[in-house]
Amino acid sequence: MRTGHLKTSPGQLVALSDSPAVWAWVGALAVGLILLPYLVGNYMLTLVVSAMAAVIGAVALNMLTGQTGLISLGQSGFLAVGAYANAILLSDYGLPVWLTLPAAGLTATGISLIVGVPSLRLKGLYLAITTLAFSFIISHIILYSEGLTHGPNGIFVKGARLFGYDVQRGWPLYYLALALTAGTILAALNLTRTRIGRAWIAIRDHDIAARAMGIDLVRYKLLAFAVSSFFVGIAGALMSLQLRFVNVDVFGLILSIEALAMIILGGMGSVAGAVLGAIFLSFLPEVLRIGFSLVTDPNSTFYTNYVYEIRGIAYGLVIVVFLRFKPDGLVGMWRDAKKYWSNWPLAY
Amino acid sequence: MLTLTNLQVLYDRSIQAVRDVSLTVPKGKVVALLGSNGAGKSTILKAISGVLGQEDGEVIGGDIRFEGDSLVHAAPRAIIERGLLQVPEGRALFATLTVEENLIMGGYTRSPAETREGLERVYAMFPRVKERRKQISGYLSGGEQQMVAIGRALMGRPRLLMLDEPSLGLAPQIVETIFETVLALNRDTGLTVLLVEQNAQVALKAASYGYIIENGRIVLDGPADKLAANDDVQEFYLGFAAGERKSMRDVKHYKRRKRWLS
Amino acid sequence: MSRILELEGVSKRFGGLTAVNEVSLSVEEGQIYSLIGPNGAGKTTLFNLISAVLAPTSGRIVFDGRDITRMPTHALARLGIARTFQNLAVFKHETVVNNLLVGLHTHLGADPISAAFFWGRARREELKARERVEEIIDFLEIEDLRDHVVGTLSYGQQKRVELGRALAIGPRLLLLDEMVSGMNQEEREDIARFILDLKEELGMTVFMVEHDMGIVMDISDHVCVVNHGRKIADGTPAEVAADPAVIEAYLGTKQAA
Amino acid sequence: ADPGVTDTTIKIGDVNIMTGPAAFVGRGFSVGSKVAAEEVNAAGGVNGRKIVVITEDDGYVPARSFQALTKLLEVDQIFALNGTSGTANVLAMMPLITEHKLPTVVSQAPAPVVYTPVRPTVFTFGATYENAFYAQLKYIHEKMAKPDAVYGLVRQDDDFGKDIEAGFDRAVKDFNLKAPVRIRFKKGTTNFSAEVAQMKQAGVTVLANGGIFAGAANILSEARKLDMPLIPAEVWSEGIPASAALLAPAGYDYLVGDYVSLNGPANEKFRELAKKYVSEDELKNISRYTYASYIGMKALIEAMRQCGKDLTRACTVEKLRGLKGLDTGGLSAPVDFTNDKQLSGTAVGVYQYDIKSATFKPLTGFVQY
Amino acid sequence: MDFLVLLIATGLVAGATYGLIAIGFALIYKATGVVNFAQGELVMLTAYIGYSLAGAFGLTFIPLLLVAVPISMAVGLVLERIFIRPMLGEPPFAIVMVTVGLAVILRGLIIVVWGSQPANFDAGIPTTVIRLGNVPFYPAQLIMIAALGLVVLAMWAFMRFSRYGIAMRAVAANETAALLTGVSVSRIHALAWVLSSGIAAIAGMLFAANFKLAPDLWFQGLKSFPAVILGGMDSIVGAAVGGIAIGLIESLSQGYIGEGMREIAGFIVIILVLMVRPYGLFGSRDIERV
Ligand SMILES: Nc1ncnc2c1ncn2[C@@H]1O[C@H](COP(=O)(O)OP(=O)(O)OP(=O)(O)O)[C@@H](O)[C@H]1O
Ligand SMILES: Nc1ncnc2c1ncn2[C@@H]1O[C@H](COP(=O)(O)OP(=O)(O)OP(=O)(O)O)[C@@H](O)[C@H]1O
Ligand SMILES: CC(C)C[C@H](N)C(=O)O
Ligand SMILES: [Mg+2]
Ligand SMILES: [Mg+2]
Repeated sequence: MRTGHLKTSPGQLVALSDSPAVWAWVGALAVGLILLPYLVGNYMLTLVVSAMAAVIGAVALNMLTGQTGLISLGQSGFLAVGAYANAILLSDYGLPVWLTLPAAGLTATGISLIVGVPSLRLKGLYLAITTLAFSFIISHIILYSEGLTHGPNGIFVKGARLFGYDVQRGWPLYYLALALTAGTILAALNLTRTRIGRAWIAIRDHDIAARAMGIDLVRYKLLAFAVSSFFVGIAGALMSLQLRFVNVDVFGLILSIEALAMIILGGMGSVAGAVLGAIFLSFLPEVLRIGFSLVTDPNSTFYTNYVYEIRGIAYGLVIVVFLRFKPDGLVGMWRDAKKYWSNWPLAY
Repeated sequence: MLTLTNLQVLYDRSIQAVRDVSLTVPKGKVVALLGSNGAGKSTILKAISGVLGQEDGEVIGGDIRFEGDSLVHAAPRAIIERGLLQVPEGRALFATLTVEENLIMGGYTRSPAETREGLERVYAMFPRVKERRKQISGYLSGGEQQMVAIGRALMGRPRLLMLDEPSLGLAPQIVETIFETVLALNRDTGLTVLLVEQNAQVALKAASYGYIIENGRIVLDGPADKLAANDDVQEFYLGFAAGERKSMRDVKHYKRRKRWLS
Repeated sequence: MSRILELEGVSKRFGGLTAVNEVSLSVEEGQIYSLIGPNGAGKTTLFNLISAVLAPTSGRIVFDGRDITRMPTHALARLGIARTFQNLAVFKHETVVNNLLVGLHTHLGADPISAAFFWGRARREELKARERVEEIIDFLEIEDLRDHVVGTLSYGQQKRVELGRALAIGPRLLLLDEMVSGMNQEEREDIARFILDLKEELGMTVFMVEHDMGIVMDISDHVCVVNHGRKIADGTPAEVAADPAVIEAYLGTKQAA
Repeated sequence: ADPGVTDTTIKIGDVNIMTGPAAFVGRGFSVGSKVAAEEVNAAGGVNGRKIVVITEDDGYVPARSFQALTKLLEVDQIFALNGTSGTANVLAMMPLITEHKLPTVVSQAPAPVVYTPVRPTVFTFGATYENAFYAQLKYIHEKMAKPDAVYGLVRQDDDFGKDIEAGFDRAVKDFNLKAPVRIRFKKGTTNFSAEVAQMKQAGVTVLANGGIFAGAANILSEARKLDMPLIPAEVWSEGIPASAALLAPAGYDYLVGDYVSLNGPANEKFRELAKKYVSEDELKNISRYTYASYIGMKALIEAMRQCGKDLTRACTVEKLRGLKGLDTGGLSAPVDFTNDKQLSGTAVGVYQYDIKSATFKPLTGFVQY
Repeated sequence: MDFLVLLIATGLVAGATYGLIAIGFALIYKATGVVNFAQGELVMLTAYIGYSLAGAFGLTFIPLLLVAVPISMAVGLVLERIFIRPMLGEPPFAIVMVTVGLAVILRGLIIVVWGSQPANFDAGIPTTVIRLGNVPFYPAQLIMIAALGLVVLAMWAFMRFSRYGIAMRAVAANETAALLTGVSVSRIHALAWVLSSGIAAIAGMLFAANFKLAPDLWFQGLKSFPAVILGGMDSIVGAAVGGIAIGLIESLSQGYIGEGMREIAGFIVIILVLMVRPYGLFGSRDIERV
């Protein structure tokens, strides 16, 4: 029975993966991603960039909700903060994008420290609803601070250039998104294997025991909020770069719920799960669209009257059916596969 | 009354916790099941009660028969209605309910009159529990919780009672009380008992037959007095070396585990 | 020998119930000190007060000459106080290794940014931590469980992990709340030997709550007995075992120690 | 040739609200594009090319509008766009429209933010909410209200509401009206009892009602409960039959201002035409939004026709820019984009809903305000 | 007539709506430990069912209730069977996500079946204005308030006097232990869904009678969240009190502050209240004991 790889040095103990096969696949994936703009059309690239923003957001939410156990329904609020910070600094103040991106993250971090305060007292749903409340309040403030945010008119985001390339469209945007996504995933994986990630998980699993281990709850919960919102802010900024327009309507409650759906479908608490979940949910509508266009006639009344709504229903159904068979998420599927192979040919 | 034949249990479709267990609990008898940590004792009890599904476990082989009927695919409720009750490991109280509500839940399958009567009995058995009956059970001390857990099972008027480490966390006096009560029930009402215990001394004294399980397999079984006389059992379960009890201070070397297998 | 832990008139009330009532005691450095008493006597509550999981209603707690009565829980780990829990308080969804690593929390100090990059200090100290954890794993004989998710382990296995996690803190004072419950005789002997080693080789102070009179009477240097939240006796194992009040309240007449 | 044009076809995109609670708006709109396309196709197409309309749903979510248009541009390779969903949604699509120099007619959300600044390829058909309300208030002030009438405004706290408030303010200023209350509410509000109580408190007798659909109806229903004698001026969304059915129980003969005709021979004619091309189910979706998109598509078709065989986006934009006096058969004032805002259809007709006959009666013709 | 009295009166009506919907949430939460994100959709669905029934048979309110409530309960049972029961024993957040999926499905389904146009639905209740003292009400508004009172009373009695009351809490507290006492966990879950759907039907039809029937009615579910949270997730009485409180707060803040405060005030208040009482006004706290 294969139980793992023989470890000969302590460095291997802390490595992200000890399997050469994993590294080979990661390498292949990296090459594929780098070549992607040469392989697919612009629409696909647009979808991929949206998916990447979703990946960043989901990985970030996973730190807060999946790892620290602080359920947040305030994702859309932090996305809005990041997007607006980026938009305002870029369009109204003309700052360069390499400054506005981190600034967007930091602005979200700053606000998260206020939003995070209730988390020191509240648990579970009570906290979730408080974060939801904050996201409503944030969008209310954005709508009413016309001087800063242009209120209901929204902001056109323009002038983001990096190394002379316009990073709001085409392959420059793609590579920027790729770099941000890869950076976020790496950071998340690294945090997970250090005392910070472990402290978060400890808080989630048993906060009293965590305290007894010397973990300062106030500090680590706020840190979870801060780090998570930093990346969510970046995701929001990325969205604003791609959309080139921000407005409160862009950041509806649905984004918060979708973000939660991503980490749950992916597998709570796992970075890989967040990534897979985000990809899954980002492409699901597209897959359904293509699927339905293959089996229905776009000129039929059925199509014009029902197909869109039925696509929505199918989206819901896929989620339900998926959870029914894989309640542990996509990552569970991956684990099962691994288990199967490591035990093969023995049954157990 | 209860017979397990070649039972095999798998968790998560990958971890085999019970590999091959056959045992019999004759009607009206007390049978003890001993074994070290992780041997699979609790798993067996969960399999009998039909609650393995809660932890992604399943019976993949063998059979569990109670009075001739197979329980492998029976619903927990059906099993309980037949009088097979369990005091689960780690108490598993309804933490948000009061002590009394926990006990009432124990009588869920019983009539209101029986429930009232049951309450009286449990309170008589554990005065401490009576004192605390209006308290939210989650705040009780560990031992108090254990008493409630046992009381709750008794509320269901078991015909076969499965106790998973009933002495866990109980003061010596209370352990005595519990065993006395159980034995009295056994004597007076013919209650059959399957006892999982770490406290082998007490267990083998109470039981008439014993099984020792290691790594998911029964490695030794026999009448309780015979088992108690077995050298290995004496050394590893009873703490006697060469027939007399030695002080723990004198245990010099702690890496000296004996395994019957592996 | 110096006093490492001192309680002065410590009380804890829950609503109408006084779970700990004016308890004073002192533990000497390097001692194995046992606390016994009937169920619900207030032993765990006392542990909770010492480890600051609960705040005392009144009284003073001094550790190594320092008043820790109002200190936050997490600060105590740094001072060298570690504990295990009566009802298992493991990090259920994590592996054994990660559980133990959490125990090392206070020994690590990488900031979020270097942690995110896993460079320099973060990497170095993680390496060291992993080696330390391997030592503890060896010690507890749980090599084969190393990568198991703790929630799927049996009760007794989880208790071991908890002990390992407390040891990882590298404590001067180790609080063990019913460590051997749920273990068989062989395993109890292991733990007993183990506690003795901690004392003899590392000079650690062990403060334990137990219902297993075997282990208490065999290895304790000092035994304290509580009932209804009050201390009723205090002394060497032999003294306590002979104390009629203790026999009445706790041991029972049949108990042959 | 430019994308979307082949020897036999021209692809026109339509991004619309096809799902969710506002879907009936998008569905109504889509029928208009379809009828116009089928009409010209039946007559041989645009210089021999048949029009193909491709509709994408955005569920009224701006980020999805952006994605839908990207798809239409990149995958379907549309030539032009008629059908742009709500205001925030057009704005989200605007950078793409500009970048692709996509000939676009906006007829569904003709807000000032759409045509200021002017985007070279974007043509807006329709009056602003500002004008629509100004027109109604002017009419009420001049023909209906008592001299001591008190005016009140309830409006949404977004760009749409702002626009209405602009019309209200202009009327207040121009006619020196007594207007003590202006109230903002959040999108999605259904319960307006506190707002209406405020109106009552202020003695309002003419209400500029910025609620839409059920919201508008709930406001009037509260007013009825409080026994308020009101002349309500409504958003044109209240000019569709479904809305009228909602508002009717309150018993007010309310007004709407609209840039398309709500009732008349033109509407009858359109219905006859539509019957030929769309199903029974789709006929039920016909509303004022249908007329707007029909007109938008007509304008696009006319411009493309003028380009002849050699159809390009640049030419279409050029021709749209020169489009003048395009007759809409009475569905609206003639289309005329020859102004620097590339804006037409700003003339507003005021209608009053007559509960007894369940019809909209025109009070004025299409007038420029 | 007094402005304040009017605001209070309308606040009560709004609050009763929130309260009724919130009770539906609380019931399911109490028994399953899961928030049902499809609660608003359940309210909407049952309202539409009532609409069709009333249209088909021309029923007045009481007969309509007698028909629509049982049918809605049956629908609730079916939904529980199809969507929730297969998830028994799975992690709670997976189940919560299933309710999110269910919500999406119901939202679409309703539009497919009934279309997206808003409609009038008086639920067979007359619309003549009634005056209590000086304050005008629509009958449907008064019925709403009365319905809240009756439902709370009925639920309270049910929880108090039937063994299902304790069983529901027991199931939520520890599923495995509940199984071991012979409780059929799936039956308890089904019961919660059935009751919740029945209440949803009452809430939905009355809401529609007051505020029209439209496929955005589900949003009221979300709007009732503050009420449940304020009251305490697992408390029926709390849900009702929370609902009334939120209704009043909204009405008063809109009346005296304005500026879209109605939609925000409730949320601000719950943040403040939770900082003082982390489990709402009547909610039971988590047991934390080591
Ligand atoms: N839910 C679970 N998922 C996966 N593995 C499990 C699960 N529960 C138990 N196991 C594994 O099954 C084996 C037997 O566990 P079980 O709880 O039956 O032991 P036990 O004999 O009761 O031990 P103890 O005396 O410590 O209670 C252990 O190795 C454990 O790791
Ligand atoms: N948080 C709390 N709220 C209310 N009562 C409590 C709380 N914690 C403990 N108690 C009560 O205080 C008393 C002492 O409990 P404690 O857990 O300290 O007992 P113990 O001595 O550890 O008992 P055991 O040997 O059974 O573990 C018990 O009666 C318990 O019910
Ligand atoms: C489709 C309509 C509801 C458009 C709305 N007036 C808006 O500006 O968004
Ligand atoms: Mg066990
Ligand atoms: Mg204790």
